[in-house]
Parts: sequence; structure tokens; C-alpha cells
Amino acid sequence: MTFLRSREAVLTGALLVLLALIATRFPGFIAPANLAAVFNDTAPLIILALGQMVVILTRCIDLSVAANLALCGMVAALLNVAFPGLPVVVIVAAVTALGAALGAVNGLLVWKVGIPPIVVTLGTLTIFRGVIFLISDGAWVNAHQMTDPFKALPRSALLGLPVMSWCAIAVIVGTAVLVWRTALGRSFYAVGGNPHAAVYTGIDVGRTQFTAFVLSGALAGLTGYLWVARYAVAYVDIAAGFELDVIAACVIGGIGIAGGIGSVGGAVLGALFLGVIKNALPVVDISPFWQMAISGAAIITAVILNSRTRRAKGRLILRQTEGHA
Amino acid sequence: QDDVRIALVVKALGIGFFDAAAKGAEEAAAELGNVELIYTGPTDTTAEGQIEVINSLIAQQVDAIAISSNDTDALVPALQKAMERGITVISWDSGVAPAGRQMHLNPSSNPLIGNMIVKLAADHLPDGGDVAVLSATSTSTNQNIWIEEMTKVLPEYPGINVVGTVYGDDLADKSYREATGLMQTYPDLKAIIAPTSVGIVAAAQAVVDAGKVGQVNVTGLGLPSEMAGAIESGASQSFAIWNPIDLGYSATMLAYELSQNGAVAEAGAEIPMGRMGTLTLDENMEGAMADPFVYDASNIEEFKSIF
Amino acid sequence: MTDTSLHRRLPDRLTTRTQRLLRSWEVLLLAVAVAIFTFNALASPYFLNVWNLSDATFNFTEKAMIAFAMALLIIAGEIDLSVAAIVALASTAMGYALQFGVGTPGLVAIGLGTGLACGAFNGFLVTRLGLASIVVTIGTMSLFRGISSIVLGDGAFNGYPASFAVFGQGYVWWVITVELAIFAVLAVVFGVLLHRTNFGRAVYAIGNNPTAALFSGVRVDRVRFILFLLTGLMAGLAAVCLTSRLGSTRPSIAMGMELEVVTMVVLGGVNILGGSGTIPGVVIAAFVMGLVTFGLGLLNVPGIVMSIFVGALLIGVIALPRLIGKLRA
Amino acid sequence: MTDVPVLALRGVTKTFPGVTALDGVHLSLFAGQVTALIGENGAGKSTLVKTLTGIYRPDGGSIEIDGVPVRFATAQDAGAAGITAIHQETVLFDELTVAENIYIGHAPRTRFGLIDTARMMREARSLLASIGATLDPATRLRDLGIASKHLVAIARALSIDARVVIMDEPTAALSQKEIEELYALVATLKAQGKAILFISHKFDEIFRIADRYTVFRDGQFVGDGLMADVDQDQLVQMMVGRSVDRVFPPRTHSPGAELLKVVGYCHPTEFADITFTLRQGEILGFYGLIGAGRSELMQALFGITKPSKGVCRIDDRISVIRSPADAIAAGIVYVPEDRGRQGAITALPIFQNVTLPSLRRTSRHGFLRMAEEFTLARTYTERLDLRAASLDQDVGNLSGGNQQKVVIAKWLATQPRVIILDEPTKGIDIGSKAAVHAFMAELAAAGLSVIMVSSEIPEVMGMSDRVIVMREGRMVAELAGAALTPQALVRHAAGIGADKTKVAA
Ligand SMILES: Nc1ncnc2c1ncn2[C@@H]1O[C@H](COP(=O)(O)OP(=O)(O)OP(=O)(O)O)[C@@H](O)[C@H]1O
Ligand SMILES: Nc1ncnc2c1ncn2[C@@H]1O[C@H](COP(=O)(O)OP(=O)(O)OP(=O)(O)O)[C@@H](O)[C@H]1O
Ligand SMILES: [Mg+2]
Ligand SMILES: [Mg+2]
Repeated sequence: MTFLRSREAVLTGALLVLLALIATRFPGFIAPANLAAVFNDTAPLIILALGQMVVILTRCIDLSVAANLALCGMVAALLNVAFPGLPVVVIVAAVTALGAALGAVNGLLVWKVGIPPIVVTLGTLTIFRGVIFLISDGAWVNAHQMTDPFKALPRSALLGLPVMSWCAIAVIVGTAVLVWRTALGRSFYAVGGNPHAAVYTGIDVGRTQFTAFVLSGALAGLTGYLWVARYAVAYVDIAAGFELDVIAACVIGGIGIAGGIGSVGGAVLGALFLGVIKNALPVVDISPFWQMAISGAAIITAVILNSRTRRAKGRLILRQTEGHA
Repeated sequence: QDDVRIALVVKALGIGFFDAAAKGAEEAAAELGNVELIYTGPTDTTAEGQIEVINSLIAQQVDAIAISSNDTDALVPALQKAMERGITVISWDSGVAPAGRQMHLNPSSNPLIGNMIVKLAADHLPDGGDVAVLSATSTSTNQNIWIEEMTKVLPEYPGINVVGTVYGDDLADKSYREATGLMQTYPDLKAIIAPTSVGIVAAAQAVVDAGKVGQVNVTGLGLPSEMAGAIESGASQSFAIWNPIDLGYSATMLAYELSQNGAVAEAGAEIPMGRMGTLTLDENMEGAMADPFVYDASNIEEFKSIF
Repeated sequence: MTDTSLHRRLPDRLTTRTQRLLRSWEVLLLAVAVAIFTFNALASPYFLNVWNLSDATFNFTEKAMIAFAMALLIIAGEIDLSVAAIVALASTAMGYALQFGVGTPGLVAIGLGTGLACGAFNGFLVTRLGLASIVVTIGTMSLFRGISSIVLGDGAFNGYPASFAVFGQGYVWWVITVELAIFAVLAVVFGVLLHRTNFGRAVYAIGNNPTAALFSGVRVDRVRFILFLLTGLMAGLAAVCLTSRLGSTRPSIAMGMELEVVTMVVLGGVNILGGSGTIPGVVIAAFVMGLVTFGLGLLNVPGIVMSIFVGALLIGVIALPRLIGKLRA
Repeated sequence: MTDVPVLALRGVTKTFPGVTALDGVHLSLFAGQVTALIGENGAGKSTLVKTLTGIYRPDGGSIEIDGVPVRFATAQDAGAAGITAIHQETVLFDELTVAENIYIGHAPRTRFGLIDTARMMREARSLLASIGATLDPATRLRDLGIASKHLVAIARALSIDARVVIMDEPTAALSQKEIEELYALVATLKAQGKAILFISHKFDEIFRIADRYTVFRDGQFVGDGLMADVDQDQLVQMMVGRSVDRVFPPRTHSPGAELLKVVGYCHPTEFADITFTLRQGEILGFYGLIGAGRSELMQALFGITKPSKGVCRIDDRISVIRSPADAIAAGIVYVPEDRGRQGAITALPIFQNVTLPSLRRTSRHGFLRMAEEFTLARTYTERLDLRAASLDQDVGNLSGGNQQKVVIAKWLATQPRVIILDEPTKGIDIGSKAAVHAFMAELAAAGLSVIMVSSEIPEVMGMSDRVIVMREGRMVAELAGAALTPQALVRHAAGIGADKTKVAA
């Protein structure tokens, strides 16, 4: 009953309607295999949206995720080229750690220096991109330079699903457990919902925000490898502007930009919603030029709907009984 | 020593094709002896970015600008200003409207390229079939011209049915997704023509991932270094490109001739370009460098480490 | 507390104008600007040339026009991330009108009008529906640019009349471009509006505490709406200038400009959380950003490396006073 | 009665930039006893609470538990040491459930270190039951009313197995019935042998429940002892440093002609059928229990919320008030209850705060004239004897009482005809209260009409010419003269007895 009225239910409904609409024009789209492919394609967005969700929950925002992803992806590719013998797991671990470190830079600037998160990540966004140019000398790393195991990991199938999808599933489950069942997870909500009160319950607001940035950074690092390995190419501009998709997914998923409000289900559904639109437009034969306007309209609609459902129900002090004389 | 400064302005830094062109330009500079080459361009492929670059080149009073443009018209005012200040301006690869340059160097003639990309697909489809085009951005000048030229010669390839054109915006992920979309929408698709070096690589990857190697042939314009994997995997039978090293070399030579040796850009003029011979200008002040060259399994090894 | 009827005379201020000035952000920023200017002059022989400097102003004039209005908006505690998309849509609208033979005055009116309409749409969503401006404008950013991409498809509009070129390519006098003149006039207009009018006072009040401002009789939503309108209008004006300068319209026009505008505003000392900031600060920040990009451009530093400088400058200039404050405490 | 205090503070000092909030204070708490901490606003009571609960670290002095010095880095450390507090501000999380609010920071864990949700729910349920609250621990806090939230705050404090329980003005937001329940709870805790620190400005409740007292003044320790040994006047003398006249100021002027008439004001959810008149120079009291809808009504009169029906007449002319700006133009101003949020703009200087609603007068054609602003600001702030360094000082640097003066100066500068004061003395200490009362009488004498919303019977009785009682959004009585008795007020406000007739003035 409460589920039916929740944001997640509304979003699930919207997603189903969207799929039904697409199916009328292209029935093949809702074939299980294709849906699995869409999920796989949306995996990076899901992973980053979850990281971003945690950051937004703590009243921050991370505009640097896409740049972080690109930098980590480039480092993964360069590592692979420089040391073809290096096991892929080592590379994955290394770039995840690197992503976490870049997130930590953001987090420290917010926590210790007290610069507003939007300013910090606006700055690091451009810096990270610039660093990619410096370390790669602006050159591409191409498919034939990468080793086969490096490229194979995200697409090798496990129980019928590519590893990339499993990564997303693992991150979904991991974030859900973190957010619902750990003290740290609950403190994300506390810090964003009421930072003042958080101090009174012994939660260090700055440290919690820092942790959120580290988490978001680590997920961006992991996605950096997945991205580069999947598309088998690395260059300065990969995932340019992707941070806006990530934030849009969160917004559609009902993550409150002012902090403290949001759920794992919402973020995942928001990402899937965008993913389905992205994947469906080319096949239902809507001109690709419509894509941007559609996702813009979706964001605005979602924001309006969310604000409607969240509006405080006015307290009723008047009794609806007999009228007073 | 009196240095001649020639600026090679590209669409954006960090694209393999242009890096190769810069190599050729360096070669020309070395050959000419007194040339200082400035290889530059904006961060992403925008006209605004190129204008900023042009302004700073004007300020440095370079001798010549050879540019591959992001926008036919938007650069005209800035380049006109450059010409007013006595700077030689030519465009190469992707052209600028005639008002904004003295001449334009086409890598090859547009009709030849338009014909080549469809021929590459048709050669492997004796019985004809559905093919689709995966282009760069919707606004890329040369891709649009080539697709137009291709459409003109289509009747000469009976059975080849172009089912659609999509745009990957020269982004790897978008091109990949568009290619995947094409294969879903048109299950009988036989070939994807991608006249862009970013798109062709992404399309080849998409074909491999969809398990359609052998069913869908990816072809178009690409760099041997980037396409070596696709040829190897069989996702692409063959593709074409002109030699970007030669292109950069020729552009530099032409710029030098116009700015230092008194060559005049006029209809019918024949301008020498070092080891590449001479370029003949048409009434639009354009000339074509050479035919595109086809790469396949037989010669890819030889070229993949060059550009 | 009331044990005395002794009335002390309260002084107006304890600090003098010079003291306040010396401690201000603008002075710090001005020092940065002078340092960059000096560095540029030493690093490149081409820098100290009025024509070159005049060309260099194009690096910031259009962005600064938007930045002035954005500064007011951010001081009032809101933000508009859709400005670059408004530029694109306004430019598209002008190009579309051009197909019907509309002349220069008509084009300008359409450009400004589209900007106003977009601003009104944002303002409506924020003030009437009570939505957060950051998410609203992330949405309208896609929407506005999406509409221009629908209209333009894979085409481009060009062939603007010669008289239209005056905004982006004309000169008022000697090296003073039309854009620079517009920039200067707007700097004064916005400076007076923010610092010398009741409206400006209301902007600060709202940015510091919207509830208390409302309870003090400030028409909060009206002021916010006007600010969105102003920002839209300035984006429309920037679209006129940029379109005139480029002589063509494509859907990717002004891509990423919103972040540069916000960077300029924040660098100018405007608190991103609202409540404080000045127009002189934004003016200096505009020059700083213009000088950095132009100076590095003269050294043929690639744009992306320049952006490292701008990013580091942004963080550094904001971190420095805070770090010093922390060390002192 | 044991002589070793459970908790002892020795020479604790805490300074903020520019303020010494605590200056070497002492405090001892004993098991099974309630110690009242009293002092004026800003005496440092809440600062002491925050120091004891690890939110602030003291700059000097020591805190001892059972004679052993302790140090707290966070609020959790203090909880672990057995100190728990109900803070003056609500410090809860709207988006979390009741159970999570109670246990955040010390939730029960499973073997794997995860939060044991089932156990948390169970324990929350029994804890709530033990304080007589029938709340579902799984509901989100934002779906609860104010009183329920307060119960959650109390449950949270009790969820820590504490030996010391601190209550900082716990009754300020509670109704009479809930206050009684709280007293019962205090008795239970006492019986369990906990040491209780009770902070309040209300002398009646201090005398009712406290065993000992400690008095602070301006951050300094003034004295302590047993409640049995003092009377109210002595305590006040210690608190304020002088004796305070507890008689309400005499009213010499009688109200003049009718000025404001409100007819049939209605609101969809908050109030209905409000009709009353206000005369010149009159003080009209509005009495009711908390949540009776008085603030909503006043905000509607001031144009913040819109009435769905009804008209408002001033000088026999109908005025339409759609926004505070309209209200100010019509001569009605409102001093809000929530001073921190709705009153002053703390980051702006004093003079800008004062002139904000009067800018139309100080400016010319919309352009500011600073000289005029300073003149206007000076006139009114000096009249109120504002204590500040300069008019350019940020309001945030002023003490609470002086901030309130800035707000009042702001309204007087508009030269209003009606001033609405919403709970003007709530949370204000006894000394400042008398000043506010005197000031109100002064305003009325000068011909201003005053509407005073208050929940305190003595204040309503002592200050008003006439009192309107509200209950559940409706006017239930209008009392004046002999009919204005405490019993009548309580009866009408609580809805006891069916008698709803208006008693004529
Ligand atoms: N975080 C802070 N920064 C600066 N000054 C503060 C801070 N907290 C309290 N103060 C100052 O310390 C003094 C004591 O404040 P405190 O809140 O302890 O008073 P109080 O006795 O609880 O008053 P009240 O009865 O009004 O609650 C006041 O002058 C206040 O302005
Ligand atoms: N049951 C409740 N649930 C939620 N909020 C409440 C409740 N009761 C009161 N409030 C809050 O307290 C505020 C004061 O209530 P209101 O203005 O209706 O009554 P009042 O008679 O003015 O009470 P007060 O004496 O507290 O001012 C309201 O604005 C409302 O937000
Ligand atoms: Mg207190
Ligand atoms: Mg009230």
C-alpha cells in the first residue's frame, strides 16, 4: 500500500508505460535479451548514479564524476599498454583506488577547506580533464593496443549476463546494504537531512561528506575501466558531459537535491529510464535530434511530480463537523 | 634566421588523424628548413574554440594558417580578419566558405570519396542488401558532402539499399549505441558505412559485441592504426582513407607557397606541393590531393604502425 | 537591560571606505589580474598590442554579459544552468526567422524575446511551482538545446544580413568593439542595479534569508522571477552577439558556456550559496579569465591545459582566504 | 541523599569569537535529584549543555564523573559516558523513521556489523510505550506533529542508558497535558536514581519539580543550593543581579476609535469565521493552546498566507492584503514568533535590516540614499536603546535580545498603525520580559494598536484590554473586564463546558 504511493512505484509505472509505448512501434525492444542489453548499456549510468546519490544525500554534488571516470579510464588503458602482463584485476583495483583518491581530493576540499561542493567539483572537473590530456599527450589509446583480457572482462558472460551488468548489480546490492543497514549509510541521510542535528548525535558532518565523495570517486574509477574496456578506446573526451546524465538520473529518481531524501531504487529506476530512452530512440525511428528535448522534458516532469508528492500535507486543525453559528 | 611560422589548426587536439597530419606537416617544415610549425586546435570540436585559437594566432602574427574547420561559415569573420592582417589562410580536410580562405585542399575529390564508401560496401555484397550510414555530427561539413555524393551514385549500385543515416557525434559511446540500434532496427542489415574514423571503430566494436561478425560488414573511412583490430576480427573487410601524413604535408607546402613564394590562388592555378606534385585549383579555389587508398587484411600490418 | 536611559550615539560605521576596500575580495582579485597581466606581458612579445588585446576581449565579453545577471541570481540564492542552452535556442530562433526574411532589428528582437521567454519559463517553474532552480535548469538546459536540435536537425542557419554583423564584429571607436562597449555599459547598469537600488537590496536580503525577506515586505517571488527574466534576457543578448560574431547557428553553439559563466561569477567572489558578492568582482573575474586564456593562447598552450589553470585558479582563489583564516584561528 | 555528585563541573570555560559564554562555572548533579539551572537569556545554559554532551569542547576546566575527569570528542562519547540530553532545539531527522531517530548513532548491530532493524524496532516500541507514547516506530518523522516529535526526542534521550539526564527547556513546545506527563516522567527518572538537570524560565515548574538550583549570570556561576531554602524573589535577584518589578505596567490611556475590522476570515485548513475589531491604542490579546491557529491567523492578516474568504477594513476602507508588502502599506506589521528564521537577516548590517521595509521612503526613484538610511536606522535603534558597536555591524553578532530590538525597530520605522506581536516573550528571561511589557504599554499609549498573541495567562491578563480566545482555528470567546479570569481563559481554550457565548466587553 505504501509502496503503491511511493516514488519508486510511480517511476516503475512510468518505465513500464514507456516500454509499452516503445513495444507498439518496435516489439523486439522488450524481448528479454534486448532488455538485458539495455540494462548492460545502462550499467555505467546506474553505477555512477548510485555514487552521485550518496553524495547528493549528504547535501553535496559531484560534477567531476565524468572527468574522474575519463581520467581513471585513461590510466587503466595506459597501464594496460605499458604493462601488458599486468593482470586485469590489478588494473581494476588500481583505478578504483585512483578514483577513490580523486574523490578524496574533492572530499578534503569540502571537509577541511570548506569550499562549497559545487565550486570544488566545477574546478576539479576541468582539472581532471586537463590531466588526462597531459598524461596521454592528447593521443588515443586504440583497441589493438589493448590486450584481449583487458577488453574481454566487461563483456564476458556469467550466467548469461555480461560482467558489466554484474558489476552494476553488485553495486546496487552493495549500496542498498550500505545505505539501509549500516550506521554510515544512515548517517548519509542524517547529514543531508539535518546537518545541525547530525552534530548533536555525534556524526561528523564533514567526514561523512568526505566518505561520500570517496565512494562516488571509487565507483567512477571502476566505471572508468568498464567504459574504456567496453568501447575499447580511451581519449580525453570520453564521457564528456556524462555528469549531467548522472545528475539527471538522480533527479528523475527522486533524489532530493537539497539532501537527505532518496533511495537506491529511485536512483536505479531514474538511470534505467534515461537508459531506455537513449536505447529506444534509434530503434523506434524517432530522429535522434529529439533525444535531448525528451530527456529534458522527462527531468522537468519528474521534478514537478516529485515536488507534488512530497508537498507537506497541510495539517487540518478545523473539524469538518457542524458549522459554527 | 628568418623563421616562417605556419599554424596547422585542427578540429580538436588529440584525434589520431590530425596527429598524423601534424607529422606530415613537421616533415614539410623540416624539408623547407626555415619553417616553425605551430600545431594547435581547440579542446573540443567547436567553432567558438577555433575562433579563440585563430585570434591568438593573429595576435602572434603568424605567416600562414592552414585550418581544418569545425564550421563552414562561423570561422569566416575571424579568418577574414587574419587575411586583412596579411596572414595567408588556407583550409584543408574540412573546408571554410570561400570568403574565409584563399584556397581549400580536399584530401580527395568529394565525388571520389562518395563513390568509394559505397563501393567498399557493395564489393562485398554481390547480391545487394540493406546498408546504413553512421556519420559523425549532423553538422560535419565533409561527412555531409560525402553522403550527398554517395546518394548521387547509388543508382549505379543496384540492390544496395541505404536504409538510414544516424549520427554518433564522433563520440565512441554514442556511435556504439547508434550502431547497435541500427542492427536491431534492421535485422537484415548487411553493412554499416561510417565515413568517420571515430564512428567506424565504434561500429566495428558493436558488431563484434553483437556477435554479428560475418553478417554485418563495417566499412567507411578509418585509420589503419585504429582499425587494425577490426580487420583482424573480421568485423571490417576493408576501409579507405587518404594518407593524413600526406595531407598535412601538402597543406603546409601550399601555405608556404602562397605566403612565401608568391603563388596566387586563382582558378586554374597549379601550385606545387613538394613530393606530392602539384595541385590544380578549380573555380571555387579548391583542389583534390589524391585518391583514397583502400586497406584490408593484405596491407593493414604494413600501415598500422605508421598512422 | 532597561536600567538606563542613557542613550549612546551609535556610529554609522567603524571602518573607513579605504579599509573596507583593502580587505575586499575585489582587491585580492585585482592583484591576481595584475600579476597575470604582468606575466603575460613578459612571456609573450605580442601581448602588449592594443589590437590583440581588443581581440582578446571576445574571450569573455559574451560570457560576462550573462555573468552579470547570473551574479544577481546567485546572490539571490538561485542558479540558472540553462543559459548556454538559451543562447542556442535564441540563436536558432533568429536563424529560423531569417528564413522568412526578417531584418536585423527583427532578428535582435527575436533573439532577446526568446531569451526572455526562456527566462520566464524557468522563473515560472521556480517561483510558481516552488521547484529547486538547479534541477529545473538542468532540465530546461536539455529541453532548450533539444528544441534547437529538433529545429535545426543536421542543418545550420547562415546568411545573416551584413548589418547584423555589427554586434559581434563591429567597432564603436578605434579598438573598442561593440561587444566591449555593451559589456562596459552592462557592467555599470548591473553595478548600479545591485549596489545602488532598492531592487539590489532586496536581492541581498532574499539571498541571505528568503523567509525573513518575505516577512519584511520584500516581494520575494517577484524579485526572483525578474532575475530569471533578466538572466534569460542577457542570454538572449549574448546569443545576438555570438550569432553575429559567428555568422551562423548550429545546435552546438555555446556548448558548455554555463559552466564558464558560473566559474566567472564564483571567481568574482559571489558566494555560490547566495547572499554576497559584487559586480566589480565579476568584472575583474571576467578580465582575469580573459587574460588567462588569451595569455596561454599566445603561448600556444592547448585549451584543455588552460582549463587546468582556470580550475586551479577557481579552487585556489577561493581556498586561499579560507586557509589563511583557518591558520589564524 | 548522597554527597558525592554523579557529575561535577569545575571551572569550565567556553569562549566564542567575541563572547565568553561560560566563565569558569561550577555545577554538581546528584543521583535521584533534579537540579534546576536558571539564568537570563544568553547566560550560557545551553552552552553548558552542549559542553556536557560533547558538542562543544571546553576551553578550560574539567568535567568529572564520579570524581574521574572525562573528555568528550563527540556526542557519542558523552552518551557512552552516561550523559544524555533533550536539547533546546529539535535535533531530529525528518526523513528517517521514528526508530532510526531514536537509535541513530547507537543502533543495535547484527553479528555482521549491520544494523539489526528488527531489534531496533522492537526496542523502540517498548521504549516509546514506557513514556506513554503510542507511536509506530516505523513511521517517518515528517509525518508526525510537533508534540509527537518532541516525544521522539525524549525517547531518543532515554534510549541511552544514562545516569545523567539533561532537559533544556523541555516544556516550551508542549501543551499543558503533555507537560503533566513530562513531570511524571521526571519523577520516574528520579526514582530510578538518575541525576537530572532541568533548564527552564518558568518559575512555577522549577518550584514544582526541582530539588536543587544553580544560577548563572552572563556566563558566570552565581550560586547554588536547595530549592527549599529560597523563594522566587531571591532567585530572580541572583539571576538578574537586581530585583525585578513583576507588576505589569499600568495602562493609563483608554482605547480610542475603531481602527481595524476583520470580518469572516476563513482559511481552508487553519481557521474559520474570524471576526473582530481593534481600536486605536488598544492591546488585544489572543489566547489559546499551542496549535490553536493564532499564528496562522496573524500571518494571514499580514499577507503571508491568503485567507479563502473574508475582508479586512481599516478606517472603514476595505483593504486587500495579498502580501506582506500590502500589509505594510496598510499600516499592519508583524513581529514573528520564529525570530531566527523570520525575523532579522543576520548576515546583513543593522541599518539595512531596519530600513528594508521602509526603503520606499529612504530611496529616491528606486535608488538608495545611504545617508537617509543611517538617519532612519539611528532614530529607531537609539529609541530602543540598542546595544551595538555601530549601525554597520552584522545583526548576527548581536545577542538575541538585541536582535529582537532590531526587528522591532524595523517595524517601528515603517510608522505602522497596527503591530502584531506573536509570542513576544516566549523563551525570554524575566528581566527582558518586563522591558517588553513596558514597551508594549508605551506603544499603545502612543496611539498604536497592538495585537498580542500569547500562551501565558498572566501576560494575557496583565497586558490586554480585551482577549480573544481561539480553539481549533475558531474564535470561541471574547473576554474583557470582569469576565476576563484565568478560569474562563482555560475553560474556553480547552473547550471545557458547552458555553460558547460571547461575553460583551
Ligand atoms: N556557536 C556560537 N557562536 C558564538 N556565540 C555563541 C554560540 N553559541 C552561543 N553563543 C553565545 O553564548 C552566549 C550563551 O548562549 P546560550 O545559548 O548558552 O544561552 P542560554 O542561557 O541557553 O540562553 P536561552 O535562555 O536564551 O536559551 C550567548 O551570548 C550567545 O550569543
Ligand atoms: N499538530 C501539529 N502538527 C504539525 N505542526 C504543528 C502542529 N501544531 C502546531 N504546529 C506548528 O506550529 C505552528 C504554530 O501553530 P499555529 O500558528 O496554528 O498555532 P498558535 O496558536 O499560533 O500556536 P503557538 O502558540 O505555537 O504560536 C504552526 O505553524 C505549525 O507549523
Ligand atoms: Mg538556551
Ligand atoms: Mg504561534
